[in-house]
Amino acid sequence: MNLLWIPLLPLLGTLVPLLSYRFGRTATAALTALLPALSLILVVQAIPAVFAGEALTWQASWIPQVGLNLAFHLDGLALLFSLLILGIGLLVILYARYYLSDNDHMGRFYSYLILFMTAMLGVVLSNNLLQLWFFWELTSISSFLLISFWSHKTDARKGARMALTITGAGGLALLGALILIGQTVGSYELRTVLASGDVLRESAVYPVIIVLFLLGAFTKSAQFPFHFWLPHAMAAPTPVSAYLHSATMVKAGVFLLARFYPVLADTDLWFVIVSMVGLATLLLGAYTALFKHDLKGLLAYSTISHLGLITLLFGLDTELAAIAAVFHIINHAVFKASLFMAAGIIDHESGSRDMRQLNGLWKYMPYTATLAMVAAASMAGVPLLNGFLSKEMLFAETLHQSTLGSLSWLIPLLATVGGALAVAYSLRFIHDVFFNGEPINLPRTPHEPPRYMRVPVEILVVLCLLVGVVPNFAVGDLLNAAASAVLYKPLPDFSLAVWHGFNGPLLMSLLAVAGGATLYYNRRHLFAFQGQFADLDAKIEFEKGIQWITAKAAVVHHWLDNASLQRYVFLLILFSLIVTGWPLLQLDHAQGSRPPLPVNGIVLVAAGLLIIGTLATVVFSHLRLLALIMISIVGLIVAIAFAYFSAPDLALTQLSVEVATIILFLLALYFLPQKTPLRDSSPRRIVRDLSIASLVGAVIGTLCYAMLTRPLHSISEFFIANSKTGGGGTNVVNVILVDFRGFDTLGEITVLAIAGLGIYKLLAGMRLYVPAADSDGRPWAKDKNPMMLALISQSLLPLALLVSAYIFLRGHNMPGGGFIAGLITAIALIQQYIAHGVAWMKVRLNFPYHWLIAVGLLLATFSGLGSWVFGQPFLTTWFDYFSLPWIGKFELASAMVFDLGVYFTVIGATLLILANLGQLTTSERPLPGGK
Amino acid sequence: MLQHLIFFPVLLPLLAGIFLLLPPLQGHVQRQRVAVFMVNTLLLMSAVLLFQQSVQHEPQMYMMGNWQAPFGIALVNDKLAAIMLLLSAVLGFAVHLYACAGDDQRGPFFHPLFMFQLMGINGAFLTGDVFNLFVFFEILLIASYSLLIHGGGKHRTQAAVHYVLLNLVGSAFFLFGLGIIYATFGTLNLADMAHKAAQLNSEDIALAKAGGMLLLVVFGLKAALLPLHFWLPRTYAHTSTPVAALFAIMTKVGIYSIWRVHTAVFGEYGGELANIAISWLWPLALATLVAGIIALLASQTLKMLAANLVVVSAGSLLLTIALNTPQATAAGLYYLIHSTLMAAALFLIAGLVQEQRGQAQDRFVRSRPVNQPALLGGLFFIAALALIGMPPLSGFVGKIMLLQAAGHGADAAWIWPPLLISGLAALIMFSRAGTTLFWRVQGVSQSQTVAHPLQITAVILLLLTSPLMVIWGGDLADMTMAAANELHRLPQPLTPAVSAVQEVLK
Amino acid sequence: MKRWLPMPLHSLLLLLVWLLLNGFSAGHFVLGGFLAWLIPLLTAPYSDHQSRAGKPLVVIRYVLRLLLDIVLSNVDVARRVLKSNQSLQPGFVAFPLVLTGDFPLTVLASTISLTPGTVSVDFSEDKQWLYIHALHITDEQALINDIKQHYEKPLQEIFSC
Amino acid sequence: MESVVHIIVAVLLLTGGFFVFVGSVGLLKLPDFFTRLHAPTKATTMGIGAILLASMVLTTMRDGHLSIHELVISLFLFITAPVSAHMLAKAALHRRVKFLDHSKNAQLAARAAEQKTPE
Amino acid sequence: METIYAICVGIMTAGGVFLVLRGYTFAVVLGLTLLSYAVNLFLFASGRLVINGAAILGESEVYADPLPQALVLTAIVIGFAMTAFALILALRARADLGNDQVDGDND
Amino acid sequence: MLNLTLLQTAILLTSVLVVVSLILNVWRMLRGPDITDRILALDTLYINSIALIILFGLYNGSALYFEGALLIAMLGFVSTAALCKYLLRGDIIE
Ligand code: NA
Ligand code: NA
Repeated sequence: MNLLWIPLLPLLGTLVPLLSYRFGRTATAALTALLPALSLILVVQAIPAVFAGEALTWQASWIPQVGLNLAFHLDGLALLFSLLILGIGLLVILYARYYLSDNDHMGRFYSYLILFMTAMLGVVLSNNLLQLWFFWELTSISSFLLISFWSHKTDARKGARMALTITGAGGLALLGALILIGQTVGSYELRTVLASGDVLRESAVYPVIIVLFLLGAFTKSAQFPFHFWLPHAMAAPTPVSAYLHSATMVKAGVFLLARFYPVLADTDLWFVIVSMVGLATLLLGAYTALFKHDLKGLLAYSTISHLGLITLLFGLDTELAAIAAVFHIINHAVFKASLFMAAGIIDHESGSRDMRQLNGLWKYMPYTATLAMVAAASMAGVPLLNGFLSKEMLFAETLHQSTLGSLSWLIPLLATVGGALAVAYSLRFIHDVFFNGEPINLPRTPHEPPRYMRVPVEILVVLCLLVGVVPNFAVGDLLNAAASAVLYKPLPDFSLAVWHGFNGPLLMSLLAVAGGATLYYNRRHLFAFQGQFADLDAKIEFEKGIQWITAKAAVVHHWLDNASLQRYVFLLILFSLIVTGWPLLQLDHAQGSRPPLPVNGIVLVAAGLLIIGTLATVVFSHLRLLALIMISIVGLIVAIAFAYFSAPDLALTQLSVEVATIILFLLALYFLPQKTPLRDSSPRRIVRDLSIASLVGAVIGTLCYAMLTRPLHSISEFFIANSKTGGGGTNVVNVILVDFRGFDTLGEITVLAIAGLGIYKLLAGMRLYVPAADSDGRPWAKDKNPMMLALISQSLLPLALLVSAYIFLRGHNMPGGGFIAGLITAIALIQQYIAHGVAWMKVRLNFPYHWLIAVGLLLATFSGLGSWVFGQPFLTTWFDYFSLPWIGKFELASAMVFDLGVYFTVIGATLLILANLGQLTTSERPLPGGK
Repeated sequence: MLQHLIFFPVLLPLLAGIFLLLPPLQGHVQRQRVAVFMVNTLLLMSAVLLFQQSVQHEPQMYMMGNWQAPFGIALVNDKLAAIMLLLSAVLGFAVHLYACAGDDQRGPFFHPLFMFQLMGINGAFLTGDVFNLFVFFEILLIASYSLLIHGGGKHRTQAAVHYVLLNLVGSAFFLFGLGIIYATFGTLNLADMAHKAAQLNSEDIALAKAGGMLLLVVFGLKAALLPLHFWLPRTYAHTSTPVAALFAIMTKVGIYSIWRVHTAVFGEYGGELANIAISWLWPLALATLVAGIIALLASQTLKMLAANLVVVSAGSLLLTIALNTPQATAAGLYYLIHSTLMAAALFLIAGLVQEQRGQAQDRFVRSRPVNQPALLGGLFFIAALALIGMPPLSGFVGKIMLLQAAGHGADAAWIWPPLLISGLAALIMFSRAGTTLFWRVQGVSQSQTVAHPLQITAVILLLLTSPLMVIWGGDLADMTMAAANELHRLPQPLTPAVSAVQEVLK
Repeated sequence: MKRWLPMPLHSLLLLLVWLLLNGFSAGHFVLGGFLAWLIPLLTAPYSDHQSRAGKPLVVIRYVLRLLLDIVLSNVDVARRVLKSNQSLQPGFVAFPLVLTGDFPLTVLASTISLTPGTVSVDFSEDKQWLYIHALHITDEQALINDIKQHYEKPLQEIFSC
Repeated sequence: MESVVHIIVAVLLLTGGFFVFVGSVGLLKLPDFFTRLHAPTKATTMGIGAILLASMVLTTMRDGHLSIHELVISLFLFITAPVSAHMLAKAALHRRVKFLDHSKNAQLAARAAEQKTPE
Repeated sequence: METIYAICVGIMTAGGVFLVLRGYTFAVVLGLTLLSYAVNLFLFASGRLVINGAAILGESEVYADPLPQALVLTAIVIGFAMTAFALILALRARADLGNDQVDGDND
Repeated sequence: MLNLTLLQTAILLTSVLVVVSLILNVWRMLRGPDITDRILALDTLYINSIALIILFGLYNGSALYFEGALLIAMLGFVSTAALCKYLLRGDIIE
């Protein structure tokens, strides 16, 4: 048999209800039950083998790199849990058929339920740590869906969220623990891990593992102090409570304790933590249960208490305690599921779960009452019922342990107190609901439920009796198999007899019963005592906690991030300063070995003017036009510097870009305030900025100096050597631009093109205030297009075009090229715009500029693609020299087509940017006289 | 034709962008949509082919202009690049589908800009030249500036002002850095740099370090490294939905560049320049993660939540870089793919929620229900699971890989808590977001808006990648490990590359 | 003719400039010729102020005269600049125009700006007056007459208006 | 021959430099905007012209063939300088820039600024 | 010479950085322009300084490194595109946000 | 030899004159007082820098500086015109 089918069938089963819910409730339930039932049959089939001590396994590779494989194994423990999950699951399916109303989406409900079932099966069957975690988290997710099933109810939403948050957090801790285990052991295979207990216990990370691991287990099984989510998960429909919060999900936590008992237990750390937490949970749960008026609330706290009990058993340092724990897992699942279902029936048939309203139901539903009373008696630990047996074992083990050293006597004492409390709340459950006078203001007259709604309860109660009377026959083998899987070694002797004679445990039981009865009899005082304390609603507290966290996070976040660009830029600059300044501190001497060039007066003066221009720009930055004029000096001198330092192409480019930039700034300045308010920044801010600016300047200056004074060995010799022969041009810079690194240039003009498009986008639909006067309040001059300017501009246009043709054509061999030529043409055209206005130009230059951009880009790209025809990579150039009579020798090169593309793109983009901005301003200008 | 395959991820969107500006495509919505759809399909196909090539061969080069490296610009298709290209193709494909439901009509030039954006991203992934990387950065930046403002609006403009100005300063630093790099290395080719790093003149070492660190600043700015990440959440949250989803890959370009430059060039074999960024990255990545978690917890809208998750994932990724082992890089790569696609999906879902929730948009407040609660709720749920890192979706594999990559020494002690807490914070926020947005409702939906089939398709397409990444997690893990190994070893010396060119051209 | 060679004078000028830029060679004559033909063709729409110039001899005389005046003007301005500025008597002059047409007026205004001690400031709206700023005015009327005699008259002759 | 050319060139250069200098001195020294406007528009144009002429002579001699492309620069300057001056003067009039109190016909400035005919 | 060059670059950088830190878009864009001049000079300097050695074959004996020049050229063009975009974005911000402060109205 | 020195001296002397002119121009730019004065100074600065570039060319015996000078001559005018138009109309392209 393939073990994979056991979880796989229910997984496929999640689809069944979604597909079948239209066929009616009974059909849906029946069809839904089908695949889990098959799965159960498979499990049952495997029983003989497991009882014989075999562990069935199945494995497939999944993500072995992280240690995650699809691996299942079925040993005694897994068998026990599989039976519980599938058995009780099927009963819950049947029960829910009657519980859910017509308003509830049955398909969805069953689907979630089966998904949960799959997840649980996955957890218990996993033979891989990471796969175990995988299913573990799936239980959290599917239980979230189930708890929040009535999502319109606030309680359901909040309860589900809380459960998910707590169990999710635990899941993360568990993941950490499992990875640590896997890394320590060197394998994520559970079998291997189980055999490596010593390695783990001796590892330095063992305490970390324990803490993380227990966080996972305790949150899931609602152990103190993480218990508070469980009662609020009762907002779920009762079948969910019966399933998740009695038999399965909360048991996943104790399953984990059982599963890893062989490797993680057996240290003081484990025993102390686990037993103390278990004991605290046991007492707190039992005590609180007593005061709950809500039937499900009582059961919820009782569940917490019993989970504490099981945990306590795993925390006692005797082997029999672990066996008792396994036994109680079974017993608790059986009686608690039946109690939840009974509570659901009561709720369903009477319309209330409040024990202050519910009284004397015995008269109305004697049969259900009987069932509930038997189950409750089991919960209280009454002899001849299953609950009694495991509780008796607990009492026995508390007497044999020495977990807390000299304080170990506390444990039996407190366990007895817990037993008394259990008796008390069980009594309350029975007396308060079924007797204690007449019902008060019930929404409906209670009556017995439909026949088949009772069946699951009947079955479970029969099981309680069966186990209670003939334990060995009922669960002996199962318990043996499960317990040996937990201990991972031969079992010590133990007996499941009903009667062990008069002994300590029995005395404790009697004490518990007597104490419980007394407690219940005196409940009025107790309730009055408890009434003094304000009720803490965990849900509200939890929400408050979350809100506190988010609020604090918001405070810290706003402190960190004040949404100010000034701070962002400051941080960017400061950060750059630090990370660049740091290595610079290791620079022994800034000056390198390259001989410096001599200085001359002209250069000194130019540098002085450059510095003056820079400072003036900064000083006058609040007088914007003035700053613009000042920065022009800087641009001009930079251009001259390029020319001086043997970069004529750069000088030309810088000059033309400079003018285009000035025009751009002027266009923009029309709409911006002419001046920045003087109180722009506080003096402190100015000082801070000045300091950091100077530091950055110093660092960059030093870097620049260090760079300049060091010798350079670069790849450039290749370009100089191959420019003429390989690229067909003597202007190496241009050949680099259109050939060696033409790809950069293609990218560069693409940037220009995109900028044009983006600016067009920015301008679309822009509404701006248009000043009717300049900043001094002077109305604008009336002469729109001064005649001389217009006339001279248009006369210069042909000349400018000729010059740009000149610059373009010689670019390959002399300074120049497509980019500069394009800018000259564009500026000459912009000059026409300035001189004549948009309307005049519109008649003459009427096509969308982005076409020009596209054509330019297309030319450049296609000139590059041309080389494909010759089987060469993109942008491989071709050139040759020709000779014509009369005209002489001349060169043709494919790079010129590329450069032509550059030329057109530059014109298109520049016009798109500048002319469109100009156009905008015109269309937005108010009509004379105002409108 | 196939010998030029490496160039396709750049060429196709470039050509498409150009033709979209010209008749007969220009001005025709449907034609533009179909055209871009076809180009995206082609991009996907070429990415798949390149991916196959990268698996089967050593890294392949495409030499622009047929100039041999390091003199010409090389496009390099290695496993890392191929994975990133595939990622961008999938993302682009899905996001474009979503945009075609109507977002593309909220301003001019959406389609060409979209293409140019992809061109920039793909170029950055492919280029083997550090200055060319700058150029492609600028292409993707200018396209992102333009896309960011798509649709207009006050918040978008404000976000754009911050994003653009900050990145312009960043670009300036990029150039400072490149200047130093060239001044010391004398070359621009990344592989060549990697070889020269160890042989650098001793008097140039400090300089080269400064240059390398400047590049880290620039890449960190893109990758959302604290303290340079503050711009990100608002920018992403305020831009239009498809653009935000596309931007999910932008931080990854930063991460990728750090890999290319600081893991490969200034990496193990860098002599005195080895691992210059690592000691800085350690605390900063951690701090990024923590700041991301705090911001995550402070999120007030779904888009903001998604944006802050981007920061969290950036922090996690930067941590993998700080770990500086092939295993960590492989983990990071897996996590990168997952987080990109899922964050994008979440942005798209947030957009759908915004559209259907009226005034309340995607704010976490009680409001009228969305028009299609089951559909949107379901999609949200899946995305949330993936992003929290819960099974059965890809996030959990990523999380396991990250945790394992940290080893279990002191590194893990630093990395594990924030990593685990980030998952918890996401869990808290998603459960809060989901229950509020879909369940905490009053009245009936007033919105008649129904999610367009294309929008749904896009979201499902993205979400579908997550289970696939789990099902074929083994193969993917192999692939990321191989890519990481390729990245961490010293690249082939450039001389044999000449023959590689000829091989490509055969 | 007009359609295919819209501005022959411009073309000639462009060819000349091309040859100045590139040197006088057969190849450049062809290339320059092509450009000198193409560019006016493209830019013809941008030239709407067409004025026909005639009398080449007068033009040459005018240009030579202008060149000489420019030199003189510079010497004059240099002297005034370097001398003490106390003695300066700057001022505005309104010059009554006889000349008409945008191009001739522009030439006149430019000429005035390039020559001794005067700068054209602006035209009146009706283009009947040209306002001039002079660096040093001794005799206003003499200045006006001088301009009329030396520049406006020849321009009238050249543009026949 | 060569020395003669050099002497010519030197004279041209120094003349040009002188005028450039004078123009700038005027720009600095003259008392109001309108007087300052005279200096650079003329002196500088002339100065550049002389320097360009020097360049033409020298390169022609050096290269052995006629090199007069500097003429194009002069051409540009001579065409544009008056327009620049005109635009500057217009702007100054418009802005009512102060001029010397004892300027003759000061009232004309206001008329000119409005492009009206003189009264 | 190198000292002077470096000082100029440093001062321009400082000026640019100072302006970039201001609160008004215009000042920031102005600062970016200034910064980009500094950047271009810096990038140019990576090829070292050579006088009268333009990389035009046959024009001189020692050539300046042509590669940084080509890079600077690309940088200038891209810088222009970016400045244009930033400036118009500043306008857009003025239109949409009603003021020209980088962080919107902080009052 | 003597003549060459003569030439160089002339070039240097002229350069000094031009450079001093540049200083004076910037001085005027800083002083204003009106914005028109500053624009005038900028225009002059542009034109004077033509002289400077031509002088570089002469000194180095290189023709590569010519285009720079040509461009300044063309573009200086554009920028002056645009600045003046701005003062006059605010909107330079209308
Ligand atoms: Na306008
Ligand atoms: Na005059």
